[in-house]
Amino acid sequence: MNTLQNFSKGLIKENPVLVLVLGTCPTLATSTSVTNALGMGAAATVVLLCSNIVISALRKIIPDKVRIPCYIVLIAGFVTAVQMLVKAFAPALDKSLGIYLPLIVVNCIILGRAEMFANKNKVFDSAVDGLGMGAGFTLALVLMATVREVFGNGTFMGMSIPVLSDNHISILTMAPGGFFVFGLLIAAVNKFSANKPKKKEFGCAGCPSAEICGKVSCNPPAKEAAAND
Amino acid sequence: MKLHGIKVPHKKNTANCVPVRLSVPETVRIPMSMHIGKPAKVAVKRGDTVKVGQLIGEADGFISAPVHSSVSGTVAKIEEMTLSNGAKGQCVVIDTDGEQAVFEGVKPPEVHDLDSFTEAVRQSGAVGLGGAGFPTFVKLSVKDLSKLDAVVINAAECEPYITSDTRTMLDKSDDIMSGIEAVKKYLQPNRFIIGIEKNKPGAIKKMQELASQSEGVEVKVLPSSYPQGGEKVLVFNTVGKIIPKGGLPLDVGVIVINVTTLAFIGSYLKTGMPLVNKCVTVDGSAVKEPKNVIAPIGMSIADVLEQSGGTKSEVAKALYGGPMMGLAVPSLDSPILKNTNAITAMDIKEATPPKTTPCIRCGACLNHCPLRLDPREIARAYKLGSVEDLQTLHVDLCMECGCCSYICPAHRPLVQTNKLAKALLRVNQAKKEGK
Amino acid sequence: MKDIIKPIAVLAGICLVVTAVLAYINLVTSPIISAAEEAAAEQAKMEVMPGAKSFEAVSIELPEGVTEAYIADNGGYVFMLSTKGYGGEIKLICGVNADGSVAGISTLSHKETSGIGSKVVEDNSGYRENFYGKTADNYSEVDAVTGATISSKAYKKALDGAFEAYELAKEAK
Amino acid sequence: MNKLISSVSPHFHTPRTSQGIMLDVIIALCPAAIASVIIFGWRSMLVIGVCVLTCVLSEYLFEKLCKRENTISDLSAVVTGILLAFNLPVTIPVWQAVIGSVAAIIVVKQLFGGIGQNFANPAITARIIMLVAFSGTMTKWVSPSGFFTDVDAIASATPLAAEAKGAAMPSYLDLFLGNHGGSLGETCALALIIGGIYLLIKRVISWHTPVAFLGTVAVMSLICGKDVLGQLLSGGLMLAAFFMATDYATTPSTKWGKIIFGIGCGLITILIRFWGNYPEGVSYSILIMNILTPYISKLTRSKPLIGGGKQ
Amino acid sequence: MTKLIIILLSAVFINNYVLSRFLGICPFLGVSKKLDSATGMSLAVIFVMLLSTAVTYPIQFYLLEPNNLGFLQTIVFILVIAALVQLVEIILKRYIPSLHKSLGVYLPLITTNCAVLGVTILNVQDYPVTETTTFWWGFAQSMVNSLGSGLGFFLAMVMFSGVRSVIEGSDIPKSFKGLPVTLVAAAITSLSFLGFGGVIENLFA
Ligand SMILES: Cc1cc2nc3c(=O)[nH]c(=O)nc-3n(C[C@H](O)[C@H](O)[C@H](O)COP(=O)(O)O)c2cc1C
Ligand SMILES: Cc1cc2nc3c(=O)[nH]c(=O)nc-3n(C[C@H](O)[C@H](O)[C@H](O)COP(=O)(O)O)c2cc1C
Ligand SMILES: Cc1cc2nc3c(=O)[nH]c(=O)nc-3n(C[C@H](O)[C@H](O)[C@H](O)COP(=O)(O)O)c2cc1C
Ligand SMILES: Cc1cc2nc3c(=O)[nH]c(=O)nc-3n(C[C@H](O)[C@H](O)[C@H](O)CO)c2cc1C
Ligand code: SF4
Ligand code: SF4
Ligand code: SF4
Ligand code: SF4
Ligand code: FES
Repeated sequence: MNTLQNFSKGLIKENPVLVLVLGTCPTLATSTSVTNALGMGAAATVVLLCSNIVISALRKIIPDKVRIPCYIVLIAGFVTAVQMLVKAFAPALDKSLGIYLPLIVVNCIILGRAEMFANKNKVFDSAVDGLGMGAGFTLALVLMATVREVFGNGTFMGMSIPVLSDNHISILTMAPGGFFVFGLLIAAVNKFSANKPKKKEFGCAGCPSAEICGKVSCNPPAKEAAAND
Repeated sequence: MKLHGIKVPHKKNTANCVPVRLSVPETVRIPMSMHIGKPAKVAVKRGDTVKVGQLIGEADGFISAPVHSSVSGTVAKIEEMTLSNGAKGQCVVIDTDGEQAVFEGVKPPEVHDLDSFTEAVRQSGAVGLGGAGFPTFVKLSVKDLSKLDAVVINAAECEPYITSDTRTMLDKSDDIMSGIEAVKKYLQPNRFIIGIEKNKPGAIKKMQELASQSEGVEVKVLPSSYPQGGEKVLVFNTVGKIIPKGGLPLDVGVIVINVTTLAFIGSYLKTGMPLVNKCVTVDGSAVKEPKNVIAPIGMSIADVLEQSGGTKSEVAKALYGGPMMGLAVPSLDSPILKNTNAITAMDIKEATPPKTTPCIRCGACLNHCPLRLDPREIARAYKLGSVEDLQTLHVDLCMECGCCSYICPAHRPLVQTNKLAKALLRVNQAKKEGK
Repeated sequence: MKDIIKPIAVLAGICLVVTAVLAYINLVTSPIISAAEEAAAEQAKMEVMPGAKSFEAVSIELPEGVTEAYIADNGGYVFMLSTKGYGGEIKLICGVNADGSVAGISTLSHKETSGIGSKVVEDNSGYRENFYGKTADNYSEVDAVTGATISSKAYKKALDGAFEAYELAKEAK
Repeated sequence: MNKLISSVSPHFHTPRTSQGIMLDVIIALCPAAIASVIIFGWRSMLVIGVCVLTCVLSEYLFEKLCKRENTISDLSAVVTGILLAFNLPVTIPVWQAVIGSVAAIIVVKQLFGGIGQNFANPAITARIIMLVAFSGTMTKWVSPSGFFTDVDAIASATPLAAEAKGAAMPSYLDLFLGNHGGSLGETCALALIIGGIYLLIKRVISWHTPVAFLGTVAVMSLICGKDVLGQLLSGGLMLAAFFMATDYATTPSTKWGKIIFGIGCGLITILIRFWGNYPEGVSYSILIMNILTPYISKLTRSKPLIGGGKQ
Repeated sequence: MTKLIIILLSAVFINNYVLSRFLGICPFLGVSKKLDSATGMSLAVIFVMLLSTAVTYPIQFYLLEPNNLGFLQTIVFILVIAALVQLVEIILKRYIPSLHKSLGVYLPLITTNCAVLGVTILNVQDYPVTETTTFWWGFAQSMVNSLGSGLGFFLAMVMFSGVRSVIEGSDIPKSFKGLPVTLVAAAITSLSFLGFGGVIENLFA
């Protein structure tokens, strides 16, 4: 796998949010506006990048037994550092991300990458992986936030959009809207990716009187269901 | 506590038609399997001459029944045919000679105790005439007589169109009486209950007269709601007992016997003539003159229809039995069977099933199932293939009465789904036991 | 023995390093953070009390609905207000001139319905300007926003507290 | 000889169809529709028309898109459209009514598999979505204007909103006849009761849900010392009790299930009416009970009467 | 006392962790398919929430704040939770194996459940010890809030698992099968919770 592929898999094929469905909480909570989404994405990317690099660098040193606690401590360390930096230099962002900033610690994406990638790969590859995954996370967040902010609030990055700002559908920025838009996005991804849900077979095999009906007489629910599919 | 059920159109057009005897057709085809259990073994060969009442199929095993010739003539061939239950089976084809000579061996049986009584019933070829066709002697072979409390005589006849049981009650009450006396003598139940739906006042009157002549016999008038004649429903509505899951009526001390079956036993004890003729109601939208006829077993449906006045329009669907439980026959060549109590011939309009639309969850099915099953959920569980759910939904109890399918405004094929679900459950249980 | 000691040592080492690094970052950022917080608070006060440069807390018995009270170098007062609106707590900051007229109001946080209550509490809705220059005697003349009577009432109730606190603070001076 | 039709028993079927049932509901809704036009003027017709048309069209298009069998002929989308319109103020902008109808049919009904498979009442859910999304227009009421008057008439409050603010409620007669502000189809109790009785007679609905629902509201109002008749006649209670708490797909089917459903709706309605932020709680009560319906159904599933004993 | 009741009920109905605060969505979506696993997970969450609040709250106000170590909050809290979960698992395994059997599988999942870390952080934020509140009052409020949050999680899980049982056998459009339709159902479920606005406060005010 070359570096480019390594990076781009996080964007689309293995998008942590839309395909792997990790880190759902921050995705739903911080995608109310594009600015928040970018902030959250950036914060998580920084943590992901740093933790991937350090964990990869230390992968020979950290004993298997205390692997997870070590990762948690490292990740929590980076999160706290990012938190303090954000507080110091972007206080508004800190306010709007609130509790979700420290919760990056438990974001499954980060621990997941540590377990699945960083502890098996070289530092450079891990860094690229971290960046790719971070970018994928940010991309998903921004996509969701764009829908929610534009239609739910009539603005984009705080700038009001002519017609929409007077006719916005504010439920999209609220909790139900978050679930809904997330569902739509994943459905869209399902639609365009090739993974078709497998069909179940029903039929006359189990039918006690298949002989007489010649397997044509009745249109069992199974057949309809298959036709409906 | 009241059982659910449905109101179906009665259509008892033929209640007042005294059965007419049809003339003997040129050929009859008599299947070896007209009962639940193992098919009979063919006891004649091609070219044999047979007479009315002569044995042509021997009972094979305990749950089986002998088969007798309904005509006199020559055995033309022994062939395979598709039976009403879908399986292939043998049948004896007889070219009739029109003489209807009675077989010499036909004479009243000697009956002096329970064993000889059940043996006589066995020899008679009697099977349940209420529809199921279960060999009657098996039912009467009660191991522990002290457990037997009541014999319930099923005269509900809740299906639309059919009136052959009604005719039995009106025309053959003395046969019924001898049947009752015989069962009383050898099985000694505490009581007899004759269950009749309210919509047959003539039969009720006749049976009440009969009951007043015999001690321990009572008539229970039942509301006319389908499926009053279903065994489980009938036992509940007459003796108030609930047959346990997977159990038999005998588990609650009851034997259920169809009124025509009983009348046949009564007449057999007197004459020794086995089950060779059937009173059959011929009705349905394609039939010109609905009537009751007496036809030899093995006569083809086409012949029966022709001899009983012909059809108004082309027959699009023909049923063994009535429209609620009846089985669609594969062709009009199918013969009259022992347990055929009616032929319903439908024109294309009546025969075309209504369009099936998606379930709207109206709940009509579950609110009308006499057993309070939930066909809607059963269909869902079947679709999901969840054997576990099917078990908790007790689909194996379903008696396929058809109330749910009848009442469903979306016309879902619920009975069929139930059949399939029951089969799935059975296969699964067999697998589990196999392990 | 080694495979017990080593993991513990590594974990402890990592903890130590991480703590040390964080302590250092904390040392660097905490002054910046508190300065930024301070500045933000001052900024908010200055916005509702134009012309003032510094603020000082006043120690008065705070009336209901007033959470903090400050006196400005130009003689005006700034109050932090809290009230219960339609959807929940509304937090306001309000500047009152030395003569008792409203200098400025700003909403710090609210949970009112977007499209109804938001027409009252949001700064860019223009509702707050109706009160500018009004005093305890005539501020109640301002009409409620139709369809959002509850939010409007809550908004005015918060101002009740501000005027009350103003009287108290003036007395205390 | 022609081939015989072979099909599974039973070979008789009830003459009733899903379409017939829906048609009965539409007929039952007609008195209230007429009342709404008399009370609020011609724009009621516009709102009802827009909702019905959008509902039917979105059902048609969605099913086309998913290559499903088309079900618009069962008329359930028409019922949803009328009921949604009945839940909107007459002044609702057309584009908002369109969005609400699309949400009802596509988001709440078709995404979950179409008729009979949705777990939430499409009309109610769409109304709640609109209430949250367009709170401004969804809480703007006008007083009855009569048929020909322009609808920009005098702003008004619903009886319950008036009560919440401590103002007087209209007289019982006005409440009964629907001569007051409110959603299109909810105001005229008389018309709704006529429709409800029609449905009861035609056995489209059973009495359990409406009686349990209305009864609970009455009893709770009595206990809380409120005006019982006023509570019964105002808000969307009648509409909900007869037409929306009885929706087949989203409510329990058994007798006791219906009673529990009705009582639950009544309690939540009272809770929100008397203590909540909203003046009216009927919609939320139905949605919440819809969500609990799978459990109510399971709880009240009747034991097989025969043969349940031994296993 | 009424304050505590309000905190409890608000945490269950108004600020429901899953449906309005977006915490603990992963288990909400992942474990709600079957009622018994939803119940098991929820009980484990309630238990761990209470336990970790009981430990982290004193740590915050007796250890971190007095020593100006507030910046270590995140690290310390997550370590405490991880350690507690381990401990509980060991204890359950040894002493109450039956309970371990039913809850055990969910315990490891909880460490990375943001609802638990979230509740500990929110508790020290929302109910801090100040000049006007004593430690014990703050602690009581925190514990009640944890209980309420856990119960709210439980309620959401149970309600949703019923909804999912309906969805399971339905003909969902192909691209919405699985997670998307589940999310739309979650949207409708969370919509229903909006109706409780004000009820709790007004009822006990
Ligand atoms: C495999 C089998 C065994 C049966 N065994 C007995 C039996 O031992 N005694 C009895 O009285 N009835 C027995 N029956 C008859 C049933 O009780 C019942 O009469 C028959 O299944 C017809 O039911 P139906 O008329 O409700 O369709 C048996 C039926 C079947 C299918
Ligand atoms: C739904 C249903 C309806 C039935 N209706 C009748 C009926 O009307 N008359 C009848 O004799 N048997 C009826 N049966 C058959 C009885 O259950 C039972 O098999 C029969 O009465 C036993 O008597 P037999 O063995 O003599 O036929 C019905 C069965 C079912 C499942
Ligand atoms: C969904 C919804 C949201 C509401 N939001 C607010 C609000 O934010 N502020 C408010 O004062 N009233 C709100 N209300 C209450 C109604 O609009 C209420 O009728 C209004 O406060 C009465 O004011 P009026 O007399 O000016 O019509 C809301 C009502 C609903 C149904
Ligand atoms: C008695 C009855 C009540 C109905 N009530 C509603 C309703 O409240 N809301 C709705 O959208 N559809 C209603 N329908 C129409 C239809 O059943 C509904 O769209 C289903 O939810 C579709 O699955 C009703 C239908 C009937 C027969
Ligand atoms: S068509 Fe139906 S009844 Fe016939 S064999 Fe197939 S499944 Fe069985
Ligand atoms: S149509 Fe009936 S008999 Fe034929 S296979 Fe299907 S269920 Fe069996
Ligand atoms: S009767 Fe038919 S439409 Fe009604 S619930 Fe049963 S299967 Fe569904
Ligand atoms: S066919 Fe089975 S499920 Fe349907 S009504 Fe009869 S017993 Fe009930
Ligand atoms: S991101 Fe919140 S539980 Fe997984």
